[in-house]
Amino acid sequence: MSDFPWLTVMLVVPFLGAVAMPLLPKSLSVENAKRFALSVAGVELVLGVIIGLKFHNDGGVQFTENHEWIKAFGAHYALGVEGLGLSLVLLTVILTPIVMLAGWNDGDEGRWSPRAFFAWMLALEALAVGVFSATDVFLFYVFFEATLIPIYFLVGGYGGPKRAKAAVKFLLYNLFGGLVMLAAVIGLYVESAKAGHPSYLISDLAKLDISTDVGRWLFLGFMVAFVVKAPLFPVHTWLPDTSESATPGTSVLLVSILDKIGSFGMVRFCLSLFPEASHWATPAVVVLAIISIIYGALMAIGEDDILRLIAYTSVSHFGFIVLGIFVLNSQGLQGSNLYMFNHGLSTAALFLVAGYLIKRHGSASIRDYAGVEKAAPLLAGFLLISGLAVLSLPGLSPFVSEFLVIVGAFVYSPWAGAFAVTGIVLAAIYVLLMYQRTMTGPLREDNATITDLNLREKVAVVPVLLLMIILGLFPKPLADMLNPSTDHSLSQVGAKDPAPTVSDSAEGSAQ
Amino acid sequence: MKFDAPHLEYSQLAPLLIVLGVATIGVLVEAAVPRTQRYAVQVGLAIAGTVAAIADTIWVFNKLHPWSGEAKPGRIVAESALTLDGPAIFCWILVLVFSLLSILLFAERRLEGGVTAFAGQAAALPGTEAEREASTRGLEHTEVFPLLMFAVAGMMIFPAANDLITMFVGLEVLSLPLYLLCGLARRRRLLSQEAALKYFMLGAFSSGFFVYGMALVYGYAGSMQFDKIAFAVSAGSGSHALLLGGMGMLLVGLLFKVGAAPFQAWVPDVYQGAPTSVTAFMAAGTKVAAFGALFRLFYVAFGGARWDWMPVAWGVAILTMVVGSVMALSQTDVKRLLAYSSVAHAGFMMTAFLGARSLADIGPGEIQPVQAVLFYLTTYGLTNLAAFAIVTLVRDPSGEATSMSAWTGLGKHSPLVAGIFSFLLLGLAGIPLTSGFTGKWAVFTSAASAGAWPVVIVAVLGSAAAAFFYVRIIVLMFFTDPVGETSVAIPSVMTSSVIAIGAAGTLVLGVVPGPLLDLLGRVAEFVR
Amino acid sequence: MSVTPFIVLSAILFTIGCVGVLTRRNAIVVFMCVELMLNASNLALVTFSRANGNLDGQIAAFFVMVVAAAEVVVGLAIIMTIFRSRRSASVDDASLLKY
Amino acid sequence: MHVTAVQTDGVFSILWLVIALPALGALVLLAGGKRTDKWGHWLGVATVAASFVLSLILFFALLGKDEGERQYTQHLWNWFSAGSYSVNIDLLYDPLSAVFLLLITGVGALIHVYSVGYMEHDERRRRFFGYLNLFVASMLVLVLAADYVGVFLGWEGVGLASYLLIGFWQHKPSAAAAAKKAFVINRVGDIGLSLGASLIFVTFGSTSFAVVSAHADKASGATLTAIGLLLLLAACGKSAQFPLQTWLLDAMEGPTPVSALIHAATMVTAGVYLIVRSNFIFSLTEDARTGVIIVGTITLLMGAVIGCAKDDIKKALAGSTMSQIGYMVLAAGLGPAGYAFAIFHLLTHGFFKANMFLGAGSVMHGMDDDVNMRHYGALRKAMPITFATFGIGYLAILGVPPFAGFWSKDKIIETAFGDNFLVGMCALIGAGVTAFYMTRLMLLTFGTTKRWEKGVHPHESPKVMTYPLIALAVLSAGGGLLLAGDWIVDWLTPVVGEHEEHHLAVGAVGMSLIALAVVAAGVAVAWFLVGKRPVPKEAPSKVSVFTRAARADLYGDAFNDEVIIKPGVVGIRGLATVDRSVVDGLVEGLAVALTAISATFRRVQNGLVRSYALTLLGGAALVLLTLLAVNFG
Repeated sequence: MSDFPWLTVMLVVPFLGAVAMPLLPKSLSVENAKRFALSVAGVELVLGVIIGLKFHNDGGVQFTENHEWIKAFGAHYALGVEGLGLSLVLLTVILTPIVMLAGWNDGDEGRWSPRAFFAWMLALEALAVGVFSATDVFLFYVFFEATLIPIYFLVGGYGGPKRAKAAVKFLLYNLFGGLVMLAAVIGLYVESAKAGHPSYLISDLAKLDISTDVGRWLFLGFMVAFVVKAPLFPVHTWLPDTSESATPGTSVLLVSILDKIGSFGMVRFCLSLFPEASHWATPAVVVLAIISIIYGALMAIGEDDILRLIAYTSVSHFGFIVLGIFVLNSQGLQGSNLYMFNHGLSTAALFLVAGYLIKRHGSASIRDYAGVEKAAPLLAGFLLISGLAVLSLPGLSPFVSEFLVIVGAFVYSPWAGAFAVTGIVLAAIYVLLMYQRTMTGPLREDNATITDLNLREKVAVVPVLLLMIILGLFPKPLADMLNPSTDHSLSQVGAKDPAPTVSDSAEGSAQ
Repeated sequence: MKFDAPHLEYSQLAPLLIVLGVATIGVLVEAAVPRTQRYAVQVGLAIAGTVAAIADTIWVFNKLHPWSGEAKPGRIVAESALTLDGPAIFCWILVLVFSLLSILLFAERRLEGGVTAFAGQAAALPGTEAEREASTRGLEHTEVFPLLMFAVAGMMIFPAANDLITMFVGLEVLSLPLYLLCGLARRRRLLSQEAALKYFMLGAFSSGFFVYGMALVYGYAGSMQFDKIAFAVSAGSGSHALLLGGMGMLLVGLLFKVGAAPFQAWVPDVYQGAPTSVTAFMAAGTKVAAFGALFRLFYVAFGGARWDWMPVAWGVAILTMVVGSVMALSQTDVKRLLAYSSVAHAGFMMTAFLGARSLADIGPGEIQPVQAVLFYLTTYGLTNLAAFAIVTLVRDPSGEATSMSAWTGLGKHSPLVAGIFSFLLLGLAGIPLTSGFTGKWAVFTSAASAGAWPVVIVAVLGSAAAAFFYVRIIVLMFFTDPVGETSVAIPSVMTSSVIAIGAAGTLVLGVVPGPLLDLLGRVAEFVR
Repeated sequence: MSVTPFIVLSAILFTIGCVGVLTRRNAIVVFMCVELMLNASNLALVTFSRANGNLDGQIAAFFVMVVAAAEVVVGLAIIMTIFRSRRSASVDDASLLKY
Repeated sequence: MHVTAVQTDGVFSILWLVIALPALGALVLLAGGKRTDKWGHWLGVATVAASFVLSLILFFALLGKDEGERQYTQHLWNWFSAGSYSVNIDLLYDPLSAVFLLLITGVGALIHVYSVGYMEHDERRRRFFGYLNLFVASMLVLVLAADYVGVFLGWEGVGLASYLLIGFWQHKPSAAAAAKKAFVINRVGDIGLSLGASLIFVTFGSTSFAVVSAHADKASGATLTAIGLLLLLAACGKSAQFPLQTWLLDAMEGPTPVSALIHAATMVTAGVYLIVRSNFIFSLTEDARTGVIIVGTITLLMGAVIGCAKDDIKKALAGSTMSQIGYMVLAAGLGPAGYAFAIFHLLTHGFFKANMFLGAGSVMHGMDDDVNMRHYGALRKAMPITFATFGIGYLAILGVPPFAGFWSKDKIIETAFGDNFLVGMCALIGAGVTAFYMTRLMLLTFGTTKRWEKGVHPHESPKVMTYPLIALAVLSAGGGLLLAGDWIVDWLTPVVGEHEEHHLAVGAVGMSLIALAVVAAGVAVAWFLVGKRPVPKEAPSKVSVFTRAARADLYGDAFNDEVIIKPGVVGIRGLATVDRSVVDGLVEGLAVALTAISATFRRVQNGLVRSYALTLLGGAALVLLTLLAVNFG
């Protein structure tokens, strides 16, 4: 079955599910329609597990498909995943059903029917799978931009009071980034056409001999889009606004999955297609990333709206991810690759649990809560675990990635490491301050009615928490999947790890 | 003295002759057929004529063997007056298809309660007894169909012209009927008449420039024929100032028709005031004809002097995109907004114009400027026709409700129409998986290939700004609650099919643009 | 024969036409100014025809004249309707469509 | 010394179980929910007790080996790797971790038992035991890890447990705030550990003890100093050393067994452990050791001074803890001469301070959870067992022979004098102050007259609480035996290297006598100031500047407030404004500006056809001029 188009199937299944949603008979109850959507996501999850199991860690790009699409553009319908792509595809298929389950009733009060809500989510899942598995720049770009539309309607149709403005802001920021990237995509075509027959396949583009100046410009074009997407200071402001207005589930899909396109793109395109420019840009990007780490964390500390707070923590975390990528050594890059997955989990957990809380009391303001632990201990516990994951407590999965990034940054420059590491203190402050203010102290009177989690909510979040704990202590399956990917990226960008200052220790560890 | 009868390739010119013939017959029909039957006869005649012309054009097109790898370049016909090459014939097909769709819009009667959207009695004064009487008697001007056919003929001559005289004749033949059509709206007649006046005045003014430019170029090259002009340009003989002056003035005339800045002033007023179906036809058809002519004149005749006109073209492209995008930001009328959008799109198409390079520089399989612009014209025309068709559906008691405030909450009560319109807007904004994206990609690429990087940067930034106002309408329709008594009328199958074809085209050319692009890649070469 | 005087004359005529279009309010006069521009072109065409020694320019001049006549037909029709609706032939009065 | 351990075999392969048992206990208790309410606390006790038994078995097995073979490592699994960097979850069992295992599981088990009684009436007792088990497991990871990153895992694990337990009564805002403060300040320390580990990796290409110890001597002095100082920063956070000391006093918000176990006996000593464990680095860098000594000395004096002024019995003991850990850090900073004594004092302190904290808990238990010593007095009769055991702890901390503290503290003072007279003097003065505040505490609590509030009926605690007290009292009394025949020094030699002796002019015995005299002076001062006078029920407000400073924890919090927190809050508020108005405003402003430009230029489209003609003409002129300019310009 090696020729079986697994990725196409994974692309088509949720897409057909999304198309089918509005076509389901009107007599079908809303609940059953939601169940249908959930089962489609479930099938997708099974597919994801299957390709995860069939994947060979050292096998390079796998499940490849390649069909010519638009000959004149040199565009191909070409799919395939290596470790990083697969890990993010898996993240997508894991989180989508969880988000559906957790946000089961979030679509009920939207502008449109809950059916549409679930349909958009399935559409988004399909596009996300596409964007992480495209091996053709043009196809990637198409998916990249297309993902904006489901999110736009999910935010604009089902969010809070400021949703319309938030949706537009989200769209325009990302569209802006995307259009700048379009210029660079076009530039790649021009370069490719110069070299002979135009082709957008990454494998073909990587062979191009792009001149220094052109490479730098094109790199910048891609980078602008990715920096907006995986928001770094100073183009981050759309994220808190969007998260504030979107349903928590939407925010999860947005922050945990779609924003990863940015960091994923940096690894997949910036590093591999423009190695020279990547080296050239490193100092600036590192500085920007460090500013984002600290800035995002400080903003999170000062934030009263829980959802905005989480969004700012993500700005900080994306700072870490980008930092790890651009220090150009295996510790940093491997850390970032892991971070993309782990941040997806931890932020998803925090968004969902915070969403449970907000759903119960109707306010996202920290000021409106106190002592909730008394009324809903399990909710409090889950919030704490999620929070601890966000602050990268050892034993939970984000730690390994954050630690590696810090080590990588330190390898790059002790100063980078020293600045980045302040993020861990600030993270402790923003998480624990939020927890302290909402969950501890005497129970506020109007919080007494907050009920503890019900079975559905537990079932939705527990897998994420378990996954974080397991991957915290035993990240090997994930790390092994990502390691070849890391090595490959580094060899493409032509970076070598510096040797240790002393010792001939090649074995690296005890025994 | 001996007169030779001009040699005409009738079989190849047949599409043009069919259209002109149908137009003339249409005029006769007005005189001969009873008023009650005129509508049916005129519509039938126009549709039949257009379909026949399309079929014939495809037959002519086939003679270029465009489906094989070795496409023929085409030939010069009618005593060197017209060129029947790939771009020209493709423009014919486009113009004819767009006019067929426009005829369907023109013929729509359900929306106005049984009459067309054109004035019952153009001579009757607005607001008088005569007008009311014309209205109650259900009078309608069926002359619009022959007028449209004449305009179509002009649009076919314009991009196929091989000398300046023919080009000028084409220009006027396409313009004059349009001036009249603009003034024939049934509702809001003062606006309509004003649009006609403005279009006419400015159109005539710009024709003056065109003609004077023609004279200067003739003075420079000693001939009106493009190949001879090209020869003179490459030889470098004659007064360079004459050439520059002539080129500049011709450019003014053409850019006016295209609607490029700084010659765009008429576009918003005319698009807004004209009957919507006429606006749709103008936007789609005129653009094809004018860009076809612009490319032919400047690539074939002035190709050798491109270093002279390229800087101007850069400036015009940039200015047009900026003016179109920025001015649209503050518009409050949907038709006016679409007018500015059309200015912005003219700017995007101008970027392809900058892709002019010598053939040797174009790599195998690489996008060429003509290919790109023809593709863009196809996508833009289809999307635009459908969008204007939808504008005709959204109505309040006084007719079409084009004020944007009337569109709020449209998605609530008419999700299908609002949904399709949103899709079309996304197409105009150039979101992937719509034809707008592939089109933009093509024109920007051809500009980038020729090194016009600054223009491409402005173009993407302009696209971002443009996205802002398209999205604004989507927000208005979907994320705002409805106010007022706007309703969406149910059209007949004619308007519906225009919308369906436009939307389908927007989707199909967005997802599988390959075949059309490949086809254009084979034929998009001017015969010199 | 030097073409310069003729061309200068045609340029002057063209300019007068232009200026007239910009300054005159009455639609009919504006239109006449446009005709003046066309005729300036005709003069240039004929001059160049003579200078170049071929007839293309003169033929063109005829075409221009015919087209100008057609323009008159259409133009006067439009101006008439406007005049009848508004009781004014001033181009400045027709300014409902703006901004 | 080099870590050249061999793979575990035989009896040592049960090593992982020592951690796994309490971890399992924590998992069952925390995930099991209400079903485990009935028997959960006994499960908690059982897992730790079982771990203690295993630790004993391992200890005796290790004792049976030759001195050179007392290092075992157990490879569990590869944690993560990136490039050439690989971190394993490995356990290292050697004499140092062996004594820690016994201390943690032994004292831990006693405190678990004690807590069964202490927390009897708390409805969340099961969860308390879950947290305690979590703590024990994490602490065991900390001391067993064979890699700096492994240490980090335990390090943060105990931090988490400490956070959870300080904030156990989180309905009290003060407890919740204290918990957060502890965690955050510990995180500041973690900067040191993170960067330290990073620097170690950059230098050695690995963070495992084995590699680092094997190659430490090849690294440059500056690097080693930097590593040492970074590790010191980490130690300061965890062990409440200056300047990161402020959290410990607040941490007394937690239930008393927590204070005994975590904030006296085990967790707060992790910093000392880290320094001693890293002896292969500190031994090579005099500069870093100097830093350690300075930190230790400052803290031992600060803690002692703070202890003098506190009326809250637990806070007084907390000040004492700071001070005593200061002694340990000082000892560790003395290098090969002091490592063993640092650990020795750590052990004896673990015994007597746990003993006294539990005693304090017992007192509070009898006094309806009142912690103010001014409300105590003359409790010796009401609580004889508590008094007796507390008394032994008191004698031990004072350093009265033959109690445990005498042997351990004396050695530190002696070694300090051997290193530097000034440091020695500070240590000596510290001993005197210790005697003063401990005597004050004893007098206020058990001596003088009774000042109980109305309705308070002090009573002795149940057996489940007193038995652990007795056991700890025995250890406090006899802990000095560890030094018999220099056993502890020899035992630790494989880990910390050969012991260096300092010889003092006055001789060891002379030094002891001087120290005893200073202690006696401290006791006497306390007797005259506290014992001989009536004790007001309210703390007098007209007191000297020094007392006021000591009561305010020597302004550590005030400093943080003024210098870090207040400007921080202002700064963050300002930043939020900047984010809204400048960063976001620039982009939104661009949109607004574009719209404004658009609205302005809209006016140009004035509807007048002649003005359109003018633009057309202007455009034409522009086109022509450009064409000319390009060609002739």
